[in-house]
Amino acid sequence: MAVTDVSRPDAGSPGTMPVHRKRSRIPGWLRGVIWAVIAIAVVSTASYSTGVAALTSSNTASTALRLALPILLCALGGLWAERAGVVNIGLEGMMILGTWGAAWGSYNGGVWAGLVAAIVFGALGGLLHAVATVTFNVNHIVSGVAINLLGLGVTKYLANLIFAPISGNPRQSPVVPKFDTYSASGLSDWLGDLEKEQRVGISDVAGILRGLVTEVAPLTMIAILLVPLSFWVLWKTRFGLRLRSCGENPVAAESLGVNVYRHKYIAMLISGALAGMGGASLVLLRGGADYLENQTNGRGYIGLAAMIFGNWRPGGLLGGAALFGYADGLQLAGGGEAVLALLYGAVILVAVIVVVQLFRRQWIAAGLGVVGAGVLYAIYWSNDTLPSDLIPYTAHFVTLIVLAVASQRLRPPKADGQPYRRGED
Amino acid sequence: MTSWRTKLLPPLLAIVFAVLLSAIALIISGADPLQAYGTMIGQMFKGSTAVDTVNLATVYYLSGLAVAIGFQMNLFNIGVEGQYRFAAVVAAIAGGAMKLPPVIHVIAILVVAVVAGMAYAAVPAILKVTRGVSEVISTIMLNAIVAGIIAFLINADQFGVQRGNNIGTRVIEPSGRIPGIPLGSGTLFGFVIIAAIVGGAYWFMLNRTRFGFELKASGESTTAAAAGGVSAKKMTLIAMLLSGGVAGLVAMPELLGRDYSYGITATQMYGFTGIAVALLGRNHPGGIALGALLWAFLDTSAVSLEQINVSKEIATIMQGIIVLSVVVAYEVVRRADLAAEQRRVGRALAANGRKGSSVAEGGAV
Amino acid sequence: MSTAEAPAEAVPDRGAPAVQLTGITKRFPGVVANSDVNLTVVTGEVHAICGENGAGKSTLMKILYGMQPPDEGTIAINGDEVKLRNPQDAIRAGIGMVHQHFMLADNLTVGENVFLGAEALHGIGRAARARLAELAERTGLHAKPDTLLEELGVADRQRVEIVKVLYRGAKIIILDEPTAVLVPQEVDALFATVREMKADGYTFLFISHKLDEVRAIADTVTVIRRGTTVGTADPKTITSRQLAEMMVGSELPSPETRESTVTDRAVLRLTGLTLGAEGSDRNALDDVTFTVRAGEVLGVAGVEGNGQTELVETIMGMRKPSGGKIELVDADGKARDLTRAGTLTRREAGIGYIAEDRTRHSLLLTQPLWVNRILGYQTREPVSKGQLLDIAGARADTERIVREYDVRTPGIDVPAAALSGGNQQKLIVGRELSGNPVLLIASHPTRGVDVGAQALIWENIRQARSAGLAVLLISADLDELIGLSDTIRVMLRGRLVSEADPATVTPQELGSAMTGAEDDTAGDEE
Amino acid sequence: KDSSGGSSNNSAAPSSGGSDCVTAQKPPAAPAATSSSAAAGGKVDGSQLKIGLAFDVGGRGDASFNDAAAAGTDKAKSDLGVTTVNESTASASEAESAKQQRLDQMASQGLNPIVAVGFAYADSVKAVAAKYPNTKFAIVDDDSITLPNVTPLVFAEEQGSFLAGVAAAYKSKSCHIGFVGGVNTPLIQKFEAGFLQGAKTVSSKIKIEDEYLTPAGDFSGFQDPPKGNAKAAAEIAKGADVIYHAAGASGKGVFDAAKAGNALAIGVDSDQYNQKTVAADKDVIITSMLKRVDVAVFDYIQAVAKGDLTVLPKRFDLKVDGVGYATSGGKVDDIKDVLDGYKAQIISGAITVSDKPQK
Ligand SMILES: Nc1ncnc2c1ncn2[C@@H]1O[C@H](COP(=O)(O)OP(=O)(O)OP(=O)(O)O)[C@@H](O)[C@H]1O
Ligand SMILES: Nc1ncnc2c1ncn2[C@@H]1O[C@H](COP(=O)(O)OP(=O)(O)OP(=O)(O)O)[C@@H](O)[C@H]1O
Ligand SMILES: [Mg+2]
Ligand SMILES: [Mg+2]
Repeated sequence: MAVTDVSRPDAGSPGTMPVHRKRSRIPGWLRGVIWAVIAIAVVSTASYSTGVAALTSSNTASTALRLALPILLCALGGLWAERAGVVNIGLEGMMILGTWGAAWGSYNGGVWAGLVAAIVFGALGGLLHAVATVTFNVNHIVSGVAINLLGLGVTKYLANLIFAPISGNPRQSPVVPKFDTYSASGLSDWLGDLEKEQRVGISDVAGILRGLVTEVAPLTMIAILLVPLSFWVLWKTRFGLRLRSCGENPVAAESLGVNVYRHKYIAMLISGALAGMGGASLVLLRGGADYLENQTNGRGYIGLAAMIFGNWRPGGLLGGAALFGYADGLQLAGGGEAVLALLYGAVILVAVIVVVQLFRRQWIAAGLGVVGAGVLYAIYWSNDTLPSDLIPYTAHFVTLIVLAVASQRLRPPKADGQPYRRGED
Repeated sequence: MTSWRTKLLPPLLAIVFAVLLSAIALIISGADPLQAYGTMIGQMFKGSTAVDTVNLATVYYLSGLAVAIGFQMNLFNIGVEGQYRFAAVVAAIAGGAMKLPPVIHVIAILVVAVVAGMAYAAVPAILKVTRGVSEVISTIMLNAIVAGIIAFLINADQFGVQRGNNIGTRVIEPSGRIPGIPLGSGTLFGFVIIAAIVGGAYWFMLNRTRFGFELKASGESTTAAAAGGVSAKKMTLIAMLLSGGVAGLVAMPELLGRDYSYGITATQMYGFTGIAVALLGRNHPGGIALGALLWAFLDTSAVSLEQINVSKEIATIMQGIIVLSVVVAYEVVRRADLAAEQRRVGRALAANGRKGSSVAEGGAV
Repeated sequence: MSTAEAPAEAVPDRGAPAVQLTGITKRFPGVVANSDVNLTVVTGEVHAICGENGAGKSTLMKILYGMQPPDEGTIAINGDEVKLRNPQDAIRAGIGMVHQHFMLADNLTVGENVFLGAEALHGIGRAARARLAELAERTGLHAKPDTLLEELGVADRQRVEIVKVLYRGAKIIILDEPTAVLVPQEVDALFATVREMKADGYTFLFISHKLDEVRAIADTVTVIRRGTTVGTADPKTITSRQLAEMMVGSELPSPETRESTVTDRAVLRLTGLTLGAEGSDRNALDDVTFTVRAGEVLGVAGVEGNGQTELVETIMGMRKPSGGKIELVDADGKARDLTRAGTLTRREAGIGYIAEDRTRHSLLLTQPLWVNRILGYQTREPVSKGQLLDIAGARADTERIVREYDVRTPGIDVPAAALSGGNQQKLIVGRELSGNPVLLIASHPTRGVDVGAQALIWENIRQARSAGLAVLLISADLDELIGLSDTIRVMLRGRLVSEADPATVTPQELGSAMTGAEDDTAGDEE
Repeated sequence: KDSSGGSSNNSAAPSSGGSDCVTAQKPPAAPAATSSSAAAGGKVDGSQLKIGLAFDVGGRGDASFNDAAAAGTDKAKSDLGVTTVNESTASASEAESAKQQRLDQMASQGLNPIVAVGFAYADSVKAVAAKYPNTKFAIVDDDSITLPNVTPLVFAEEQGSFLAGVAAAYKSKSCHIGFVGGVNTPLIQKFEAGFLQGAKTVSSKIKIEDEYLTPAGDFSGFQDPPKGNAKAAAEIAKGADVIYHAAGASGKGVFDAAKAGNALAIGVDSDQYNQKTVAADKDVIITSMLKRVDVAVFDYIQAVAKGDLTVLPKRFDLKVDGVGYATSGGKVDDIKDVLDGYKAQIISGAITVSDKPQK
């Protein structure tokens, strides 16, 4: 995906004047927190003014968490691959392999065996991608497309061979054990009481938090912990530095004694394993399917999108996955009414952005923001319901709109997707 | 000199490899590979399968071309899927509503389809050019959204008509249809000819026109192209629109040659197949044609495999293996050629004494 | 993992040479890059390696650094024969290399770039930073370890490269064309560091196309021609001319201008050109005003990163100025305002453009030469007719350029990437001088190009000038700038600060003016 | 159970408890069963028949209507002595031409009759049947083809769903029930329509959550248990305590949600109480709306064997037991008289059930 150049100013190439960016003093984690606070403030305001409780209900939050999980794991998988310079659009295929592995392992050895099997199956997909792209220098997209096909074909074949005799259905596995869920019960009850009080702000936050601490499966906790863990490994350890250097400038890395091939292989194994876990999160959580053909439904692609949305950073992709999961959870939990309320929230958000832009003296951006807010408000005001056929795609619309509104300065790894041959620079 | 070898050997190797690997899978699942392959090939000579294959390949071909146009500009247009479906439903609605004399009716529908495809491609194009939104994300989102738009449009409250349990657009009058070419027991889509023309135009545009040059230049190096007076943004916009325009044609062979209405049971995923086909064909119009035929052949053979109780997933597996092994084979052959070349230089050096003339040949100043 | 002790034990021992290469041969497809090379480098010396473009210098160094395996031959370090399978082996043997093209990752910080691969020494934490600070002090690197590399200028990048090598404890240091992008003062600083370290027992292999530099710093010179060593010389006694003859068998060219051909007719007129810089309060270009006349070469001197690139790209329409005017005056004296025009319009108006980074801005590397001939000319004869390309015309004209500009290539169907830098540059010069341009913008036209090709390019520019062409020349090679220009302007922080007379100014004076230091002693201040 | 019909007599008086929900009179008791399979009667020999069975996506084993069709041919094998049944299954997102090819190959192999399962086959059956006028075709869920050799096998899903609505209303304690549709197609709307009408017939004050997972054409709604789960959980969170689903494989998520939310659920198509893939949730499945594709397919084959297709009903409805409700688990035994009463009224024509949702 070397084309992102188009929109980027060619800063920093040798020979051009180095651009001294005013780097913000705010550390990344704090920015994440600020964003989260703004987001919660906006939705709770919208919830209060429109009277739609679903915007901040614990049910929405827990649904969002559930739906965000596979996306988050895939996005993490994408992160590991692309930080090492391998574009991975085979996430969907690796995820499918993971669903099969999860069902097979869980059926034969319980949930944890299922999780391990999903990881192994996903990693096998990653390994194949590594063999193709690293050893044979195959175009990363070609290989990814092939892996998506193979993931589908191989799991169908295996399901036919192994599941069909047990379940009687070639497209589905037998019922498999699922993860138990745990609640921080004291906390959960307390938050539940707070939520019921319907106090502005507090109840909203309580609702959201309660959704996040009630009936949580170990896999969910693991997935969320993997975000800071990925950050730590990739940015704070030697191994991570080496791995990232393969995505930035493999020739330089090799010239410093980094074994680029080995690091890319490891990255792809981890990437596949994470995508496989994403598959497991569809199979091993309550309310999910067992193995079911086509159940991934393009979530791997959404994961890839969440990663790009998150600017190839763990915190960012968490935000992307959360945004998608929230919008999807909201439309499922609250229906058209809630989506309309979300639109109201969008108006508030744009208004906030306009104020910020005015503060920064970005008159044009502020002007555009005013127009945008006006249009959104007009839609909100003039409609009682939105076309029901479009409601299921709320998350997709939201992602598009946020991308279009948020200013984009994407910074993919420099050598992402480029072939690397040792000794031929 | 070795061009035939570097061009043709890899795909052949890949097919052989895929056949061998699938044979193992077949044996494990208790099927007889020989019988399976026999059936796959034999079906081509039965009934109208050969014609069906070409018809299907026509659709894949157009989809592959649409994707390839984007690839030329280094744009990864996953959105062909959404664009062709959007164009199909809009063209079908327009075609069903229009009352025009024969040829003009067809042309009008095709124009609507192309424009609709472009319009849907314009969204990611504009987002990319003005806001820098990655076309990968935006087209993934738009592919999903198109399902909602189609459902909305063919809702009986809007433009849809219910037939049995199916809903679709109004049937296009005979004046708006493209007659097929009877061939054996089947009917070849008349659109095959249009697809061939589109392929030819694609080749000509890319290799003979200034625009094609600018497109390729921009795809290879935006910076060099910019210094040469080619605006990358403009090219991105145009390439995406062109890609969308061709995508708009993808559903037309079937719409105007067989179905005459676009409904909820219409086939999906042609756009994704197009990605694989374009990659197989290395973005070359001839290669894409071969890739499309191969893909269509594997698709139709899957149906026949079912008839002899062989799991048809084999066909999908073969498709995946072929895509992967074709490119691997290209790389292997490339490396073999390199090694051979190196040996050749070595021999020349040994024969000519120490100061091999080859240094100068290689371009040293 | 490598050990810090190993190189430290290599006490200067006059007996065993630091590096001994014997019978090194390396073949690439179609090319023999090195053929039976023998080289001996004594411990504690600066050993220069000279040769034309593509002679095989870089290849030889990459072999010594373990990046490419030799097909034949042996390597001995400090007397012990070693097998270098990868850079790690070389690093362990105490070898470090500063590459011709930067080997840095823009998105990583300075610290990360330095620590990468050598984390075993001091980790990536506090200890590592302390060591980095120590080395930065020694080499004059002032950037903080947390700065992103892309924010650094070229000289600092060069320093980071050297720090990288030192951080690994290398005792034998390869410098592959380290001075190509540096101004004289920076070169002096670098050389001072090199001399200091030499005194501490470090050994250097030094590659440069600038023969004066070679004679200034080196203790020994080895000349490579067409992949083989042709001899070793003492730089103290040999003249640049003799050295050049050893390299190419021809005379050392000089960029001296002959009689002036400057006319009164203005061709390019810039008035108050200003360009804002993203994320910075300072303008990248600030009120730049000058005129280039027909038959004149206007040289712009300046330390890299002071706005020359932006100037050129703004004139070419690749950046949009925030103020000011760009006008092109035709033969009748009618001015045409190009400020808002696109790049193509400007090219069609008769501007030729030799970009500073040929691989990024001038060539489609995977495309054959004749396709590259079309780039920038796609609307004009003889390579296109209307909306269609004229392929026969393009091929014929490429053949002409190859012939007239002595582009050494097996044919016009080879991809541009297969040509050596010098030949690529000759092709570009040939292209940009086709189609009767009225103005040529030449950015570092001979950077990294060997002496033979340099002479040819200079000659071509001079000829075009005497035929009435206006030339805007940007170069970091001050000899070239002084030799070719009719007028020299000095650029500092986006402004034209002073003017120099090429007839009288010395490179030293010019260098001072460029760095903004010692304004009083700078040459011919206005 | 307090929700039995008895309380409906004093529906005007508001009081607490689910029984208040039922506002309608309990229907008169049903007369003794009269209906039976259309082609019941003497033994028929089908050993000469070679049957082609073209499945929709999912195929044999999908525990839904494909499986039901397979059960029909299986029964034909055991009861009628049919020896040859060739099966072939559509794959997701296959091209229309693949469907035609499948039918064409079956016809050219001499299979007769050929049963196509699912309305997605409509265009293909139309095309291929015209090409093979001597081959008999049947198509499940579609009656848009008018060729003489094509027999439609369509169902009155709305009638069966009406009973599901009645059961839901009777079983709801909160007088609040829910429907989860998979994909918003005309076919699934029939389920929705009957369910809504049935519930509203029983209770004038019932609240009904009524939602789909995806719109027409996006068939992922039948494939996405997590979404079915989320949707059902949301309906339960809003207060619904009996959920009826017509969402294919997504139904599993609905059952899980019902179980987790202490609600009840109603299955669809087959008797899901006995279905292995949802066995963990069987205690919340009070009944299932049965769509007897097996009956239709068997009856059709039997009629073909007899050489008389006129005995087949135009629509497989409650009267011919083409649709119905399941009693496994005994959870609706207490309201069986109510259900049978409404069933009788529908059969008699006293109640007509609309196949379009009346909102
Ligand atoms: N990776 C490679 N693949 C193929 N040929 C190569 C490769 N690297 C170098 N060559 C060939 O080897 C020859 C020597 O190249 P080398 O880089 O060593 O030259 P050089 O002396 O460093 O030139 P310059 O002065 O331009 O740096 C070149 O002519 C080139 O054709
Ligand atoms: N894949 C390749 N095939 C053929 N020749 C190659 C290849 N890669 C590099 N070369 C040649 O190897 C030589 C050395 O490459 P290098 O990167 O050192 O460039 P260079 O000649 O030094 O260029 P410059 O003079 O611009 O610095 C070049 O002449 C280049 O043409
Ligand atoms: Mg070199
Ligand atoms: Mg060079």
